[in-house]
Amino acid sequence: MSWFNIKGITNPLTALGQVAKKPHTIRFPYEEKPAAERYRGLHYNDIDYCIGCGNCAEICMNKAIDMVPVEGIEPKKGDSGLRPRIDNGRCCWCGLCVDVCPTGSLSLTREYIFVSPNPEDFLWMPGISNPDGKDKRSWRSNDLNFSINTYEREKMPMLDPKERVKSFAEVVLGYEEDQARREAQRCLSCGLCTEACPEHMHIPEYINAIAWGADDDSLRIIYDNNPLPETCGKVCTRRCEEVCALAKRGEPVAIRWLKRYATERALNADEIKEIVNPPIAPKNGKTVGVIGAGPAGLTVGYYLALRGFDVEIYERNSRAGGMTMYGIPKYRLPLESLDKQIEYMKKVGVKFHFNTEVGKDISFDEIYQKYDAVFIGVGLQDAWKLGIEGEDADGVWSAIHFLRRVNEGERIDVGNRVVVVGGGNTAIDASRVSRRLGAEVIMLYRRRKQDMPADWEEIEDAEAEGVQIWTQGIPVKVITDEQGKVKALRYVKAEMVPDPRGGRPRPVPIEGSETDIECTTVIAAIGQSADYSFLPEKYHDKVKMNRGRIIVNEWGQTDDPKIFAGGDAVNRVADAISAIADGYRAVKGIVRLLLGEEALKQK
Amino acid sequence: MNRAFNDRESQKILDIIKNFARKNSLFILAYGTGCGAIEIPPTITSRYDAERFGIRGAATPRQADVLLITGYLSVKTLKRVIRAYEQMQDPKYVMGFGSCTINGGMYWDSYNTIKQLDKYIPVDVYINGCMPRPEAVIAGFVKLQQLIQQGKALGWKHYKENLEWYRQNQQKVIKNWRMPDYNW
Amino acid sequence: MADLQKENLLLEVLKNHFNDKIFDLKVQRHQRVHLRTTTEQIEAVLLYLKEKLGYKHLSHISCVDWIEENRFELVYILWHPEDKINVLVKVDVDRLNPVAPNIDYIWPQANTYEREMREMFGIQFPGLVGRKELILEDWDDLPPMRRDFDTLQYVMENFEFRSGREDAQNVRETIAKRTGEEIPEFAKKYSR
Amino acid sequence: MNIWNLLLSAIVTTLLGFIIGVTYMGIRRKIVALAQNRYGPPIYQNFLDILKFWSKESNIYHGVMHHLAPLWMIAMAITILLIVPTQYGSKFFENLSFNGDLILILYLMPFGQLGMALGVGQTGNPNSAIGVTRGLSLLVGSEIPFIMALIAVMIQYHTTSVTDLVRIQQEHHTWIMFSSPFAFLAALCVLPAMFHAGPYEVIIAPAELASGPMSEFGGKYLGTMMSAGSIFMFAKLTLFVDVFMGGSTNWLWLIVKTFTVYLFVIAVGIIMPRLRTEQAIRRLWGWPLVFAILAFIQVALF
Amino acid sequence: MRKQKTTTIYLGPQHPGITGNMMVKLEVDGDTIVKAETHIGYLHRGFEKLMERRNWLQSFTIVCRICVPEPDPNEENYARGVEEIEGREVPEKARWIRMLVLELARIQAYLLWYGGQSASVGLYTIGQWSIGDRNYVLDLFEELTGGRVYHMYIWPGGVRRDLPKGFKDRVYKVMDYIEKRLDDYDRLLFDNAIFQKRAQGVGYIPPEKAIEWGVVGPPLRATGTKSDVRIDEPYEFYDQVEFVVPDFYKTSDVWARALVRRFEIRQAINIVRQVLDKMPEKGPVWNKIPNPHKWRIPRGDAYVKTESARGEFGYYVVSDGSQFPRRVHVRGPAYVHGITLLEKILVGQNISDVSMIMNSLGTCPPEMER
Repeated sequence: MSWFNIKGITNPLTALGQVAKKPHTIRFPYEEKPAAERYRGLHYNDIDYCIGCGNCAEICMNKAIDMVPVEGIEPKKGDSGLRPRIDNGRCCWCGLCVDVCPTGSLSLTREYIFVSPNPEDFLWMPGISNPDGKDKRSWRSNDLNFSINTYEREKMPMLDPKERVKSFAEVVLGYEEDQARREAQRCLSCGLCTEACPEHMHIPEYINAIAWGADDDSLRIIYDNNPLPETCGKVCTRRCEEVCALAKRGEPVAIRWLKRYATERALNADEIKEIVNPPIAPKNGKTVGVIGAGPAGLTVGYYLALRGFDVEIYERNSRAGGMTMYGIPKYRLPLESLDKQIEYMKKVGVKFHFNTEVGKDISFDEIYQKYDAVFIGVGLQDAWKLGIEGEDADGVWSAIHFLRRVNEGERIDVGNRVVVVGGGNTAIDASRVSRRLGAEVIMLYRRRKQDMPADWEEIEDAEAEGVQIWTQGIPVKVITDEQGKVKALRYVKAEMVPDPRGGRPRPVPIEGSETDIECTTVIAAIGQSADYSFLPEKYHDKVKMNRGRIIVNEWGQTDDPKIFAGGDAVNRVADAISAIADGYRAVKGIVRLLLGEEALKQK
Repeated sequence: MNRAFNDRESQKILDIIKNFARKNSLFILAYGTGCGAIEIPPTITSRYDAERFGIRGAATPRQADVLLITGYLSVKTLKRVIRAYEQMQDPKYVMGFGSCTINGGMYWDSYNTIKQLDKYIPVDVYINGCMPRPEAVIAGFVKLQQLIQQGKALGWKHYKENLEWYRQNQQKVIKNWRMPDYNW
Repeated sequence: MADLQKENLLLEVLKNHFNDKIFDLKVQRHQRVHLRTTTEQIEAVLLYLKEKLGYKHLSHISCVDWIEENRFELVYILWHPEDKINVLVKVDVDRLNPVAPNIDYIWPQANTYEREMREMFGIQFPGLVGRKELILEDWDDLPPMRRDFDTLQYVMENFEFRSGREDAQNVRETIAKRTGEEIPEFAKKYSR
Repeated sequence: MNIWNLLLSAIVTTLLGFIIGVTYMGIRRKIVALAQNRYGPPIYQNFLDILKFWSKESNIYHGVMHHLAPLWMIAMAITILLIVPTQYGSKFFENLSFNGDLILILYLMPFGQLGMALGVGQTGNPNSAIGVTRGLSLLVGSEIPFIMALIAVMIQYHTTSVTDLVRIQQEHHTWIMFSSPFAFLAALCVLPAMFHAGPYEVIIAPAELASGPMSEFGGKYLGTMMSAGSIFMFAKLTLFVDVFMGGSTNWLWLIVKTFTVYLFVIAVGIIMPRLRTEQAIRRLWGWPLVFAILAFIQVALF
Repeated sequence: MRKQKTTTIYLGPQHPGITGNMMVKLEVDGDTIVKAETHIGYLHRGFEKLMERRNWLQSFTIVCRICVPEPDPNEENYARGVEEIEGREVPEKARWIRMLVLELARIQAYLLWYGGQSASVGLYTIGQWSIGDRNYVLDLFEELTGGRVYHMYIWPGGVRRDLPKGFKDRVYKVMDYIEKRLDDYDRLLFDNAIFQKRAQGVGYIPPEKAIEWGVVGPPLRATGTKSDVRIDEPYEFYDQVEFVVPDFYKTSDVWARALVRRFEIRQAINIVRQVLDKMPEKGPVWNKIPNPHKWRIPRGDAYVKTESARGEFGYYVVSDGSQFPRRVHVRGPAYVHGITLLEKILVGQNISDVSMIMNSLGTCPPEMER
């Protein structure tokens, strides 16, 4: 009976004791308790770090984030120029946008108070609306373990370095299916890569197709604007991967390997034809002549053939492929692979004239008269000279000639010690080929290792194969023995001097540091130049040159409207994908010229 | 003497007094319309103690001054909210909590919640957050107090003047409109 | 984890009692048993489980819309308080003529579940009492939980979003436009 | 004493009653807040509340009785305050005290509730109706012990005038709470019920009835009711002090005494949850009634 | 005066005594309820529909909103459902952290309940204390998860972030503080004669019917049944911590349910301490998922359940093999408690006790209608 429950009355009385206590109230707004270090408040975006990839907008299930252009931020390669704008009338502060941000520029702050009578105020440009938010960043993705993105690339199976040097077998083995799926899943599909790609391939699309298991679709998308995907899949310089959003803080998506994976699904030309099955327009009666069966020429040939043109390609050598055939070692791009692609082109209707050198076997004039348009894709056939004493000695090679000879199947005796001068991809190729020929190889490069223009992957592979890289050495003299054979290479050590104009540091020889390297062969891989001797004099005022390159307009057209040009002979990048891009540009130019603007629009 | 106490002047002084009382005595209607209601108890209890500002709960719309729309409003609740709002006595204020009242928030694609609160009832202050934490709620109240002091929290007048427009919007989503007239 | 003795025993008992009236019996894992039956048999199965085997607690009745297979799948989840096993009894209901037996005389709380399914999926339970409107009010569209009801489309038709966000751009399209890249139609489904 | 003087003193008393009553309520909120580990509103908060309600621009009314209920309440409150002598020996604050006023007060006290009941009847809000029913039940519950205690005191001192009671206490330098402890205890026990505070707040019981009878009252009506409540509260406190604690001869002393009594109400309010109606009545008719009967026995014996 | 006709009273949706935005339609005879009907749907947002449109990762942000007072069991359930279908492993430390979060969530939910339950009988002081003190737990959450109420912390594969530095000490400190405060609450609430009087014998659930009626959680334990998902089907590491499930309060009324909760909040504090002691210092806390836009879960279904402060929280998760959930169906304890059970046990009760009974059952409208 609670009437006698004395405890029931007295115990509650103790509550009155609280009156004497100091209240634990936080007297906001007069006194503030800072939010926790992880508090998920308003957004902040480090505008300079942001690359506008739009992943935040994509992950947001509330569609709270818009990508909008911002004044003062110019789009460039690897930066879409757009920046996220948050609609705080949608946001739920889950922080997924932060966790998915590949650069880590987006974060949440400890600020959270935002009160306004006007609902329109709640559109908010993080980083621009709150430039002071940088010090208040709280929820960040600086620990990659907690980022939703996978930053590690799927490991590419390769031959063991010890095995590699024994033969010209292909080093890279290609992804297995599950590997490719996993790697393709990593892609965030932002499309920044497409801008860096000279050819603007549809990269996110074909990678997504792989991720979804639609390999055929993937190949079809790839063939949409690249007729040599397998070549690119193996040897592309992949500037796309440099700007990959994931590359900011991790390893980029292996775009090249994925393309390679997709192309390898088709085992031969028939299968490619079956899968890609491009619509071939009926013949339109126009004819186009192409000089040089390099990537640029092949591109022109393929896409014009698809559009109903009669295309004939003139090639000096016995095989198509140009530099990809003769300049790239077979352990990177096997012969069969190239043959498969050329075979497919023939099936589509491209005609080849091999062993037909323009200017010798057939004159340029004849071609010019015969065809409605001419495309010059001759590339760079001559090598730059070292310009040092004794370079005409026996055993001094230029890299492209060396590689060409090797690729033609010749087994060249390089002796037991080879010095390769240069730091580009060609130098690496020459070094690795020399290794395969059984020599000890030293690469001599003027600058530091981080300045080398070659791919870091290639450098690593070369080193794994036992190529020694000597840096900051400038060759000064080739020392020959009595028979005129190379005995040694003399070089000076160089120190790096910062360029006062802000360019990259220049190597300056150190007085008296001459050293000799004993060697049996010296290979110079320092650059190439073109040979335009086939072009008669009368065209020279129409086909203008600038430092060895043909000048063309935005359609790949020279001043003679009938003559188009592309490839290494035109661009200074000198890689396969740029050549393809030039070719594709010229295709459009030729279509425009011969069929008119209208035809350009209907694909 | 007459001049000093002309109507306008005395009205002004009266307004200042009135607004001072109004801003310092905000009774909130105890209606938890959505998620944000869970942060109301912390706001009005000991740790944040909104009663310092004269904010306290009122049990019925007749006694309340502020209607808190604490987040999303389902269409079914909207009907009740409109009734509650219209029962409240002028001047009355509405605070929209969080994203959902501004532009749909998390439930932007839900078939059962409204997306823009100010299409259906006038809103005086929006508070950012999903849900706004007690500090933010208090900041919202402080802002509301400022607006009242300046005589700018006039949503209730706007509502009366544009009743037609509001009715139209309300009736668009509330399909079965069985409601008493305004101020019943 | 633990051995599945009790679970297997249950399957044994059920198999013996119902023979081929139940099928797809499966021990998913420790404490989870799945089985499937037909709408004709469901009451008998549930009653047997409840009265004879002691599955006294009805945890849940769920419904899954398999629109591609033209069926609703009702899932009755029962719990045995002593044996500590969840049995998931599944029944397929024709999607075009969705009728399932009312079981609220077995468990009173089934009433709410069934009313919700009636409202959200349009499944009829003959003999079910209670207000037609449990959750929604004045709903005149398709039952909203059906797969063919598109909530976003409904929202677009009935509500408006705040303006001012029309200038949003798609990163992929912006870049493509700038570079002059033409994404072929068949590839667009792989764009994001 | 002329009529003007009377009128002036009535106005002053009402004003003082209002100010003190409202301040007490503010202090109550402050103390409750402190017990709840917080700062609470400023002490003048209730003035602002009332002022705000008075400044409301729309006032819904449901009929004449609804309109009259708050007026009824405030009239009743002021009347009681004017009858209860606030200052002993002061000519000015003598007010309307007369012989037999105690009985009149006892009659007047339920009037507020009755007026409310009539007003609420017109609002049609079931919560209000239930609240008023409860209020009347509770009134019956609390009035019986309280009236019994007062009657015991009246019998003991052979007077029906509050002024007389105060005079007796002042002259004998004793308080009735000591001379008639059982009556005091009985009255003390029902005191929270008379203030609708502590465990006896079934009438407004927010968790049950929204705010009970006031559910449909807003704006100026509510402001009036709050003012009436404050005045009434002060009147009741003064009555209690006058009857049991010897009244007072100056305002300060009155404030000290009334506030002490009020503190008791506050303290009980902090620690006690709400009783159900029937529990409340059973409780009010339990010990308080026993005390009241004991008070009668005491009167009979001495 | 007894009326012959019954009066209809609508408690809610706008009513201070109702636990959230719902309505109970009561038919009363005097003060006695003769019929009760629960109306819900005021908070229906169509979560389950929305999840069909969100991929497996995006859905995790929305599930916590299903139950506002106690979001974490939802996150836990969803994460565990996805993990079970996919067969994804969760790192050990993550599982301990999840337990920590769940128990802290239980503590804050019970503190909120203290407030609700005592406010329902008019004892506002307790509510002011306990909801104020609850903020200290929420501060811990804020520090650990970045959110005060909606944590969005437990996600498929583990948890989102590791413990901050010095976090364990602060948890210990808060636990000590709350434990001390619980004694204050006890003296004011549980020792209180009037509260005892109000609570005892009110809202009786017949124990023999309880399981059949679908009662779970504290109300079921208050009937004397030993039932708790944490021991019936131990998830995470609940089989490695010691705690007592109270089955010794057998009166099955509001009072017994209050006692069960009083007992359990202390148990929860105890579990938190054990978890902190047993949690490994180092280790991964997340098993990374693939790119969420391309993350597909194999076809399958799973029924997972968690013991929330209000009872068994079940999720029936179905995947059709795509990157979107086919169906995530929520079985909240309040779904049964707040509708069929409430309608049953309110009959014959006093109208004053409705709010008290609702609080003691833990009705939570957002979870009923989702």
